[in-house]
Amino acid sequence: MSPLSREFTANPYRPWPARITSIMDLTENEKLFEMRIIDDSVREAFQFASGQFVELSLFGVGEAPISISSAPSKQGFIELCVRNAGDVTGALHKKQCGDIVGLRGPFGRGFPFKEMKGHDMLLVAGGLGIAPLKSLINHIHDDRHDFGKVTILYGAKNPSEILFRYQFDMWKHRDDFELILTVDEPDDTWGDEVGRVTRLFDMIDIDPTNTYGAICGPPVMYRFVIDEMRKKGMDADKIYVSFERRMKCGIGKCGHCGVGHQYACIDGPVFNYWEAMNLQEAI
Amino acid sequence: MPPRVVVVGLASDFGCQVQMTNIEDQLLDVLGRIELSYWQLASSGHMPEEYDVAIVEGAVTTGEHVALLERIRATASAVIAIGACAVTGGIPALATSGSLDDHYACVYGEGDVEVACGRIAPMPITSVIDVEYRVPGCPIDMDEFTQVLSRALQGLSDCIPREPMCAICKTLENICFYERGEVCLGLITRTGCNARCITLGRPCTGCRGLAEDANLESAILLLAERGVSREDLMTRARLYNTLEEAFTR
Amino acid sequence: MSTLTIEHVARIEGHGTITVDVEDGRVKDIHMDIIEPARYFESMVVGRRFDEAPLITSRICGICSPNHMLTSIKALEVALGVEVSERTQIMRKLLVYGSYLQNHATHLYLLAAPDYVGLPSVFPLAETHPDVVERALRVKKLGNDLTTLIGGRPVHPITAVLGGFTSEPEPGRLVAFRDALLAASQDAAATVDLFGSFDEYEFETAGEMLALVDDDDYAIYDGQTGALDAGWRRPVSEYRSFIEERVVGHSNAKHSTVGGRTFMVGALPRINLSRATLGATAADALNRVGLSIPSRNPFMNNLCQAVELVDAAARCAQYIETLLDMGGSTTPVEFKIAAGSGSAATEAPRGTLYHGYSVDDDGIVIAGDVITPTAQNLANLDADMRAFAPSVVDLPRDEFVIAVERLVRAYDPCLSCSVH
Amino acid sequence: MFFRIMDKDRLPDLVAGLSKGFEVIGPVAKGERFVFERIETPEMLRLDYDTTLLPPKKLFFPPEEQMMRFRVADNEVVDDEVYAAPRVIFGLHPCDINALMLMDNVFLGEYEDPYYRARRESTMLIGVSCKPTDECFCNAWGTDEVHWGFDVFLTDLGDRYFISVRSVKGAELLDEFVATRDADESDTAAFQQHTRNFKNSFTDDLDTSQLPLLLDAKFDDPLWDRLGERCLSCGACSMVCPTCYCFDVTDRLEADGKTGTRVRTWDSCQFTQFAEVAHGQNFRESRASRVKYRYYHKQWGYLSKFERVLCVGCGRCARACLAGISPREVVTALEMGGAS
Ligand SMILES: Cc1cc2nc3c(=O)[nH]c(=O)nc-3n(C[C@H](O)[C@H](O)[C@H](O)COP(=O)(O)OP(=O)(O)OC[C@H]3O[C@@H](n4cnc5c(N)ncnc54)[C@H](O)[C@@H]3O)c2cc1C
Ligand code: SF4
Ligand code: SF4
Ligand code: SF4
Repeated sequence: MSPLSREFTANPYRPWPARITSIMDLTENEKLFEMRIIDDSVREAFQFASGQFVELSLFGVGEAPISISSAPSKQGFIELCVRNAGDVTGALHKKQCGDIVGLRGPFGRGFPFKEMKGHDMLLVAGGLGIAPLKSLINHIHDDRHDFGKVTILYGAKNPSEILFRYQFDMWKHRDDFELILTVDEPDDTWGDEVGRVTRLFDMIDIDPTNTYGAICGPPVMYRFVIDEMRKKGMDADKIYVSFERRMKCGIGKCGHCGVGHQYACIDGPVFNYWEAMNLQEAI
Repeated sequence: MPPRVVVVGLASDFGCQVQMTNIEDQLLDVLGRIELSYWQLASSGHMPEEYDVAIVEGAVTTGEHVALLERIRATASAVIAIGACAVTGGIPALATSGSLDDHYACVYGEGDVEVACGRIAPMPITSVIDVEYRVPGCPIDMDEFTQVLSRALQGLSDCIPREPMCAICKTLENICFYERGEVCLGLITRTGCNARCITLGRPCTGCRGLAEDANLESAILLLAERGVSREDLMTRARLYNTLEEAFTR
Repeated sequence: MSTLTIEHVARIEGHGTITVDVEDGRVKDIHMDIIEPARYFESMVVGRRFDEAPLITSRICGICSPNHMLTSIKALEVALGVEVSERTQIMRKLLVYGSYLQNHATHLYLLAAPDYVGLPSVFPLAETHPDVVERALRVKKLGNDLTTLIGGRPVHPITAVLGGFTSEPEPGRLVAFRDALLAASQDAAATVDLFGSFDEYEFETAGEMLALVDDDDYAIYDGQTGALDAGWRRPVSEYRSFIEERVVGHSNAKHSTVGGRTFMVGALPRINLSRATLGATAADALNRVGLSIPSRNPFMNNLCQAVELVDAAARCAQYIETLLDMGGSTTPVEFKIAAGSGSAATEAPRGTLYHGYSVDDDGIVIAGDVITPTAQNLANLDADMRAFAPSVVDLPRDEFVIAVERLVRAYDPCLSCSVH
Repeated sequence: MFFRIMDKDRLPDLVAGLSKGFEVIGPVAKGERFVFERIETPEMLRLDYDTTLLPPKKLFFPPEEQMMRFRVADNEVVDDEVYAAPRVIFGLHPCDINALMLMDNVFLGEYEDPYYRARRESTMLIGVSCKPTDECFCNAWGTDEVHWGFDVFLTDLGDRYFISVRSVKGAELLDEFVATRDADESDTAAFQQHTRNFKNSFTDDLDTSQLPLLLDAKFDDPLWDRLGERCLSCGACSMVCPTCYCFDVTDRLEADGKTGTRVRTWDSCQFTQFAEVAHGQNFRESRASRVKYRYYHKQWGYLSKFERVLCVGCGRCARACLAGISPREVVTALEMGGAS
């Protein structure tokens, strides 16, 4: 959990100004924003774990919770991969390099990186779910020697919705990552797999006793992916899932993000699957 | 370039346009953000060929209105329907209960009176064209209107509330009319007016229309328990909402 | 012969088109068509509960909604035999004056004034004469605030019901408003001076003039109908027998006559008939601008509205004073629902407004009737246009149009009201 | 804690005295009901009230509150100060004091809420004993008693008040504004008797054992569908509840579009939008799931964190609900075997 809110601001609702330092168009609807918190001491104190999120604030429009896409090892800048889904995200998409936005955070519980170290990893992303997972993937990449086998399964509806393709295309040729991409609706250029991510489980070989799983994607995807992981013999308490819920504060007060008896903002968004099994309406 | 705005009135009492002029404190500020290209009530001149936002008041009661709306829809990038007339049909739509000819005869007498201006059964503009924003109410609430206009200028989504009135009524610490043995339509009416009438001692008459979240079936049952028949409730609810299907069943 | 059409006359409430036929530089015909579609109000109240009728008929007009509401309530009170307290009556007068302040300020500054300075609307004035625009907005706001104070909101007041009011303002708010009214008297006086300084056309209407009259009060909420030329006074309950209404083919607004003559209602007829009951400040203002009463010049309706602003400010302050001192209650009185008929009139800002209803034993309305000020004025306005146009026909076209429109606007017509 | 005795006819002295240094808020009559409002004169204070329309939470966490003012151009906060006047709330019932302590867990726990905190810190609480009404069931949660969380508590012993003094400030105020004496043995005996009588005056005893477990076990019970059919989704229950704290946050621009305020308003889990996310997906689409969630969260979600249920049995929701849904009914139905 972040020490920021206490040390650096008496008001955890008050966003910090941050400057957009670069914008990259990923798809028609998604852009990758790199941002830098303007205040030096706040920026330095802004330490986060993969899977945590920030509240992005555009005054006059509102706030939206967004996962941090960059790895904690990247210092001084954070990256947000944002889909234009409504008011705040739409207004962010209209911003330009150099514009100032507001950020609060980091909030929530991320992936247990320390605990995962020394193990194999199976990361499964669907659609925009790659945003928080990318932070974890990059973090693993930066600490590659601490991990065993790393397998990444990533599915999207169609090729144009595959995010970070430039990076994955590079990685496909590396032998320290097993990366499989799939789409539901391929086009002529598509040379990878076709079908749901769950189909890819037949193609991979993992050591279930030594593998940690991480899943992030649209709500419908979880049950099926977890089933496959369980079929492979993975333990429920080694699987981590990240949930998206409506949020208005990010700090366990507004009540919107209730999942079962927990709050996605402070008890999650990353939950251990064994815990999540006991959360009503979670999966 | 500031957004070009036109204000158009169809069949109505102009009450919502008057209400728009009633934001004196803010009027000049708002005008600073827009280019007011046309407002028949306030200015000479003709409706321009091009504009960005159209604020439309009133119900549709003639073929000319339909044609005008279609033109507006083709031109404006955002249309704001203001007032019960435009959003639900409001009071003008009361004329849709019974035949239009009978209404006409009642007012203008039998015999072959020339029908001026042509006529069709009154309906809200939302039954003729799609609109981006709706500000319901008879008349519109000025605060809500300024917020919606502001959202339209910013290109944000419609923020029309979906819940019934009771929550805000509770926060205002009104004593519920049902505790006083009176019928209040707040429990099925779209919130957003700050429960204005109720707070001033008058039960809600439903001018903002049926709330999406409302549980009409339950309301009918529990009013029946209190001695208010389904038909009575429906008749009351139709005052501003004759065209609301849920109230005609 | 050439025909000139002035479509959608601007800066009036509602939609109207003026057609002028000119032959050899002479005006052959001129008339205004009300292109408001029919609205069926008198029919729509039929079948509704009596207490919904004021809600419905007040939607005839968004500017004088307090007047429609109160006239409707009064008519139903007559039908059901309801007597209201004196306190309620004073509150109601305040509500009427709220619409006077609001209407007159809007009409004078936003709608009429641009003509005198040659502008299309009031908005450019905000740059050249910010003080004038601010004054206009102040007076208008004062009216809105008064209607809101008493009625709960500026348009379609909430609190006025049969028998009384559902809620009353806190005394503290009344005191504050009285002070605001006193402060506003300067604005009102300045309005009179401004409109007194404008050059007006010399023109006289041939029509009769009607208004409510009362020996001891400037009659706006109560009184009898008085006729200026004919010199009679009649109870308003007889309005159907002295006002003849007829359907005219080209328009959904009916035309009215009294004793076979067209007639005018509004601020000018009111001051002509009730000059003696004007308050001291208003009488002073009238003298200051040297308007000789009675006046038959309809253009002077503007100036008379300005004088009424002065009167309203002073009178309302007095009413509030009375309310603060008098005690009594405005809680709606109890009454029995029984079959009956009743009618009533008040002076709306634009002239006398009549409502009449019949209800059955269950309190369901079985008939409704409304005559609005503009409906009464229309025939006279047509006649005035015919008489006035020839005198300005030699002007350049644009100026001719403005001159004719000025006459129309002087009547402060509400076309959507006239069709109801 | 120490105890004092004050004669009842001294009450106006105390109220008048407090008014010199504080804004005094207490229960006043509104029609047939009561509301917490500013006490202008001691007679306004109605310590014989049953319950208020809104709970005192409105004084710490108002229905609508400005969080900050902002400037759009550079996305900057212009002002986020909270001004909280020194206040005394006079006449809180034990349930409402308990409720505030439950709110404290949320607002003063991790990520302290500065707005709530400022008001809480500048407010003194004076409690007063009560009588059970038909709707209350505080005895079921043990919230009929309160031992801390107030500055001063007055127990009505007929002609006098038995005063429990909890804080130094409370003691100082008493000393400053009103004549009191030490409680003697007969006072203490009378106090004990009062407490026994009070406990005995509850006729209904709600069985709340196993509640969290039952909520999970009966998560799919038809009971919830039946309640869902009745629920009006009006949110009245959440508004009047002293322990419901959910809120919504919106930005409102000034007319000039240059500055604005970020505002928070009370929200309710009974509204459809509450759990809706992008692309129209809604985690609690049905009325039944929303009614259920309110109970699930109160009786289990909150408990899992703070070891208390998020209800003090004040009965306000039962009274406010036109459909007659009440915790008493829901809990009983769960204990008795759900819908069957
Ligand atoms: C922990 C977390 C991490 C997220 N990470 C990312 C990310 O990395 N990239 C990304 O693009 N999106 C992410 N989202 C989703 C993102 O927050 C929503 O798309 C965004 O809030 C929509 O806000 P808006 O103002 O643009 O849309 P709005 O105009 O507010 O709403 C559009 C729709 O979204 C719904 N909505 C409102 N608030 C939320 C909310 N908090 N969450 C979801 N839906 C909401 C509305 O009900 C409406 O249906 C994340 C959400 C959560 C909870
Ligand atoms: S008075 Fe009307 S709006 Fe208020 S709680 Fe009762 S039913 Fe709902
Ligand atoms: S309370 Fe009801 S009738 Fe009154 S303004 Fe609101 S929606 Fe309209
Ligand atoms: S849930 Fe109901 S009884 Fe419990 S504290 Fe809230 S309002 Fe009171």
